[in-house]
Amino acid sequence: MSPEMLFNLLWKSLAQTLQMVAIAGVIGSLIGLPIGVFLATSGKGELFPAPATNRIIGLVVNAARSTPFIILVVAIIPFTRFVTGTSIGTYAAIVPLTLATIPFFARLVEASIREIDKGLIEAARAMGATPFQIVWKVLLPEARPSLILALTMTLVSLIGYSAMVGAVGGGGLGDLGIRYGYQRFMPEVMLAVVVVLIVLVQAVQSAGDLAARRFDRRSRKN
Amino acid sequence: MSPEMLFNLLWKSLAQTLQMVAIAGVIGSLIGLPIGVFLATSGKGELFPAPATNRIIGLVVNAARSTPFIILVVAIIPFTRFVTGTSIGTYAAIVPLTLATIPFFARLVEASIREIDKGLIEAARAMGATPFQIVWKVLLPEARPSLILALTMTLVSLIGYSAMVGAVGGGGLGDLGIRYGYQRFMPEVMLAVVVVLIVLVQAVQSAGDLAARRFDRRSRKN
Amino acid sequence: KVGVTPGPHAQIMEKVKEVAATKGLNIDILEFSDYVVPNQALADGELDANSFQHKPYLDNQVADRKFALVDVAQSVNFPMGIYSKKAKSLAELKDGATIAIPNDPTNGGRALLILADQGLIKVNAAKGLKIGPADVTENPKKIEFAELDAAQLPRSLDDVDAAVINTNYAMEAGLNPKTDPIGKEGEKAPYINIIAVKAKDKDAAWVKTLIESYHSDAVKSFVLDKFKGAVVPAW
Amino acid sequence: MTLAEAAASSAPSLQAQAAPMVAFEAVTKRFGRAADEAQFTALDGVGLSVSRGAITGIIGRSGAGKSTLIRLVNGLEKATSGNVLVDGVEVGGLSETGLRDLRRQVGMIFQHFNLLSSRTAFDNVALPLEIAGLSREAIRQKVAPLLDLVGLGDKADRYPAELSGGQKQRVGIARALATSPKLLLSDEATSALDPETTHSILELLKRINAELGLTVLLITHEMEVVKTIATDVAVIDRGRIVEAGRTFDVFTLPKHETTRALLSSSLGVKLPEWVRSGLQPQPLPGGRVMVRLIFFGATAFQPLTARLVSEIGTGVNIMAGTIDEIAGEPFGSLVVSYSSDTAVIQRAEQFYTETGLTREVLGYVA
Amino acid sequence: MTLAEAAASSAPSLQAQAAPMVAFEAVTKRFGRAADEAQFTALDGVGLSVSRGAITGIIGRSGAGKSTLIRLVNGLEKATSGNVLVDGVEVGGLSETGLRDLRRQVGMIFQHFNLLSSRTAFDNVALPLEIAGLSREAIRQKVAPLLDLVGLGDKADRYPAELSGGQKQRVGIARALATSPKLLLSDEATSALDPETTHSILELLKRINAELGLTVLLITHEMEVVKTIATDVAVIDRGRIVEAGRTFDVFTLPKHETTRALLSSSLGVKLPEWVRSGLQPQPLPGGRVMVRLIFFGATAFQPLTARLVSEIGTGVNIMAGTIDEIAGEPFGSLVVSYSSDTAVIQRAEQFYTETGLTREVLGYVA
Ligand SMILES: Nc1ncnc2c1ncn2[C@@H]1O[C@H](COP(=O)(O)OP(=O)(O)OP(=O)(O)O)[C@@H](O)[C@H]1O
Ligand SMILES: Nc1ncnc2c1ncn2[C@@H]1O[C@H](COP(=O)(O)OP(=O)(O)OP(=O)(O)O)[C@@H](O)[C@H]1O
Ligand SMILES: [Mg+2]
Ligand SMILES: [Mg+2]
Repeated sequence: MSPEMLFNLLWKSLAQTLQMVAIAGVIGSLIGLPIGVFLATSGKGELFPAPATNRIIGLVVNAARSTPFIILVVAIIPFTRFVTGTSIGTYAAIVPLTLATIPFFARLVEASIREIDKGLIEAARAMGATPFQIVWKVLLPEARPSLILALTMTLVSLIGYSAMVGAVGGGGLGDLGIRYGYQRFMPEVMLAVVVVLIVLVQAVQSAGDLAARRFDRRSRKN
Repeated sequence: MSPEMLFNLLWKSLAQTLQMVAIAGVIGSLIGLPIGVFLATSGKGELFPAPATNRIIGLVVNAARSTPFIILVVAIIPFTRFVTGTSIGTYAAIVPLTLATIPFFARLVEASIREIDKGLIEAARAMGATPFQIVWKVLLPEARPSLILALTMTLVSLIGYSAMVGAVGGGGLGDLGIRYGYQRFMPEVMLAVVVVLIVLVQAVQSAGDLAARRFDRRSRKN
Repeated sequence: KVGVTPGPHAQIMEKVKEVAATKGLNIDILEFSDYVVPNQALADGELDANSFQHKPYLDNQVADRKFALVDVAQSVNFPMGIYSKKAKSLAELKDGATIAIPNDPTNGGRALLILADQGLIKVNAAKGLKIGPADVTENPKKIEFAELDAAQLPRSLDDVDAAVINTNYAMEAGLNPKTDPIGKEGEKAPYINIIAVKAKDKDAAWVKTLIESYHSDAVKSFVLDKFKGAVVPAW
Repeated sequence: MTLAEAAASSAPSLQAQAAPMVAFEAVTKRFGRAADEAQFTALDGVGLSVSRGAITGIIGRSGAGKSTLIRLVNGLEKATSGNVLVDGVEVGGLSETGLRDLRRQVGMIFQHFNLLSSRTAFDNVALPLEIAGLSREAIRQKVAPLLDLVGLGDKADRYPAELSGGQKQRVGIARALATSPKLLLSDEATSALDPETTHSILELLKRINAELGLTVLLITHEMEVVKTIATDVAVIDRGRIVEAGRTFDVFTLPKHETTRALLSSSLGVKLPEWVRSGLQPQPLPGGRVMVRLIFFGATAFQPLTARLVSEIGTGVNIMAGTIDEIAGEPFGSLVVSYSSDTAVIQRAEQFYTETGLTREVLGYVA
Repeated sequence: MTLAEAAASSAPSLQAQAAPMVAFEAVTKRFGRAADEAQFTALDGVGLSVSRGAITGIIGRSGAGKSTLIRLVNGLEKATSGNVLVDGVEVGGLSETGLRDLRRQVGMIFQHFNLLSSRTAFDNVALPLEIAGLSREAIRQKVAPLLDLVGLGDKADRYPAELSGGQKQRVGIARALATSPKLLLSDEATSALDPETTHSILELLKRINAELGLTVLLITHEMEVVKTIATDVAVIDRGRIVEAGRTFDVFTLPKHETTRALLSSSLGVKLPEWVRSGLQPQPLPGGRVMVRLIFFGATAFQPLTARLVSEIGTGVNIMAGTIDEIAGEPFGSLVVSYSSDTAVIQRAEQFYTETGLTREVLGYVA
């Protein structure tokens, strides 16, 4: 393959990956966030107890996480078509990616929220804060560094997942690497793809680390 | 397919999944744990600063996380054969699964450790604790609930990953679902597989939640 | 130890196993949901034979990766067909139509060759069988290609104008490979699957038994009965 | 009497009289599961009533149940049995919404501050106002002067991690006062503050109490603080209220062992260790008795001394004396020693009876 | 003098004399990045020397830099400039290993306890011993009595979340003492404790100090604590040491404004607010002067009073008087008022000079 062609392919695939990861990442985490918060706060004896709903949502989340990605892709084809008008291509791939992101991020959010000092929640309750206010003004800001790390984790995993959407013609870097580099045995493509992926993941991770650190006000002391 | 055959297949695949997840989970987290701890504690101005090594390990972890799983599987075939004597089958599948688990768990561990109150680390340092003692006696015990959740997260993700080891004939539930349900168009197998997977994931999650709660001594107050 | 891919190859080999058992040959079937690993494993000596690929693919792999593998017998053929839910014939396909083809290199190339056969496109003949959408030289109808997983193709018929589908997937998805296709693969197509072994095992006794078992009547009737034309015995 | 030990069983009668701001009725609080062996009774049949507009100090040994007690008031802890009434409303029976309304009128200063690490000092103080739904502008106009009042005007933009212990505590104080609550629960609000800053914070509380009628329930280990600010005081010991009443009464004449123990180092007159340790419980032949006299009102103790000397004779030795002030009321105390001779003691006792002086025998020395 | 203000520049000379346990030499500590506008100078050229075996109190307003100061001693904070010497070794120059060795000999009680939430009270106290590598058995033999000493024998198996504030603090104290350190850094170790528990903790420290020669550096806001236990005291104000010396000297005759402000409420004799507020800085015609007299030694003030009256005349009014004890040394103080007539004042002054009495004019009243 000519370097120029390779470059074009890489470029196009990178664009597809970015598109998929960005859209699935944003939508997935926007939906995953409240679910995660709910999971963390609605247990028995927690902030706004609703143990039954909590159990059910937990089950749904687990169900979504248990289903192998390719099966998930197939299972939701009607839904995908409903949303994007088609079941193939990059846009269609975003739907199952988003659906896979939601429970993943939700669980990470849940773990982050659980780490927050109970005393702070108590302080907010003592001020007469509504559960919504507690979430908005205490839990989310206090968990911010840890949520940013969770988002980073999710985006990186999403980049990994996006390699699997070749099945529905989603394209992207991972698919390029598998189809050209691996199946058609073009090591130079594989290498190029892996290098671009590493750079991409590294960029996401560094940005996440930096942001998390910037928002961390708990540094020292006494 | 006869119910009996289906049952046998499910049973065998479940055994394979359990085997893969258990071994890859245990080894992967045993290796991922120190890496995660190192990542969390060796940054600039941290517990035992080694920013250069930190950067390098971070890069390796990211590289491992960026590589699409199937490419990883093939790339490490020589290594896999060295370890297990073969590059195909359930045992062989455990090697790439472990390798995928390590960076995943390491990042989660890193995030957990970062959440620990800096005052506690300071207290241990004031006692003249060695970095190793701080890790062993402060960081790990204090992060225990959060580490257990991270392990849960990892095991569930691992169950998901294990669906991809069909490439090297690893078998397991996910692969069964894909082979029969997806490629042979047998929805009943797909359904059965998904149900078993949900039960499995639910069990792992519940056990993890319970353990995390049991070890959480931070409940109330003042 | 025989490596196969999930689906018909696996199902047929299970039957072969039964037959071979009566001839004193024990077959251990390993399923791979991948096209590269079974050859790699065979070349590495972890498998004794595999049955999942056609001759052009093997040749390709041997050329690319220097595997010391040879084909010892033909097995079955999976004819491909062009299916559509929107067009009754190829001629009805509009300009700019989307056609889905498999995204694995051999089946993808094969699908393109079928389309070329039908006169829809022209492809770079110099590249032989190993072609992709990039090798299409003439595309008067400005057809768009969607490369999908082979098993995904029947599921995508609602979203594309046509799809080139392996008959086994088409059939299992409820399509009728006799009546539904708007275009079929020519009989002369070289894509007959083969059984491959290591070059040094070429003349081994067990290979003969394996081939005998495969080419037995029991297997033939099983294939005909089970796949109703979607898989055609090549012996 | 503004504060009463509402007997565990006969509490209701009290309510009718005065409508106290806070009333505990036979409140018991146990920690741990009911079936559990390791269950711990932190509060045991507590009855207590806090008047509107009063500043009530709660004192007791470490672990006595003070924090638990005030946490019951705004429902952060639920009583195992008994009722906690705030403004006549049973806290335990409130819905989440009702509890929320109540809490918005109750400020709380936590023993461990509980500041949000993600918010600056300013924003921490602003939090309850945001919760109450005030506008940005209104918040700024409330927070800035409050921070100035607690001496943190220049630290408004600092995060808690950049503040000293006492600065954090003052942020907590400002936060609790931000919404102009009608009831303030304060858990050792000045323990991390130096005497001077403590003084200014107490002045602030006093002023708000006087001007806006704020009721304060105040836990402290500093008797000085109680003396300065509390109109009433309750003493809690191992989960029980052992003494309660007007601060002046309790401090001048503590009845319970625990109260005495807590006050011992801060009573109006302190005897140095070397004197105290020499005290004997029984008269020694030819020895002396040491007596503490208490007299009320804003007079110097000069005339009293003179009269005492003239009554008992020159054998009177004045050990110490001071004029003190408890909850704004002055009182004097004088420690004297004289012969433990029966005749002398009789003369003295007669003098006390005549003048209405309160005396406490501290002990006997050789 | 056991504690000296080591002048910022001329410190080295002191070292030779006594080999202090801790010496600060022109120590400055700034927070925030060097280039930053918002940089804050927490310590500014601090010089201070702490003798071996001394108990040194550090007092100062909230935010003065006390915590920062003691955190420099075990290297939790690094000085921006200047040297901190512990046992003659420059802390800033130590390697990680060297620092570790040092820290194992230094106990620290944190203002915010810093207990491990995952360990019981027992295990928290055991932590430094585990770190020092003691055997399980040896640990048990050390921890159990320590917990008893701080009154938590029955809470050994409780987790910090199940302990009250003061109980947590006592766990922190036991933990700091567990390794029998040679130097104890205590940051408001008794602020969450009631007077009685405080007293017993101070007795414990005193005993260890006497028996094992433990050097203690003790931050506190309770002047009572300093008076009871500290042999020396240093006063820090906005990052500078403004006064330092023997506790008795500093407390009886505080020189700096800040010291006076901090001590005002806890000096030997307290004047009630209504008296203090009436004090004027200038004599009023026909008015009176109010004077505080200090006399040393374990005598009652009776004879003094008598002599004073006979010298100055009956116009002397004794406002208050007490015998107090600072760092074990008794001293008396007496507040008197008499005519601000020049003649009377002269007589009085002459009397003071003759008898060597220290007097401080508090103010003038009508
Ligand atoms: N990380 C930091 N960034 C900026 N300023 C800081 C930081 N840490 C402390 N300070 C400031 O340094 C000063 C001294 O703090 P320090 O904790 O030593 O006070 P302190 O004397 O212990 O007060 P307190 O009695 O209230 O505990 C305070 O004004 C504080 O705001
Ligand atoms: N969650 C809990 N589980 C078991 N015991 C508890 C729990 N919380 C508190 N206690 C116990 O209840 C008692 C009262 O605690 P509380 O915090 O009310 O004491 P306090 O009077 O505020 O003490 P301090 O002055 O030390 O803060 C203590 O002995 C404590 O150990
Ligand atoms: Mg308390
Ligand atoms: Mg401090």
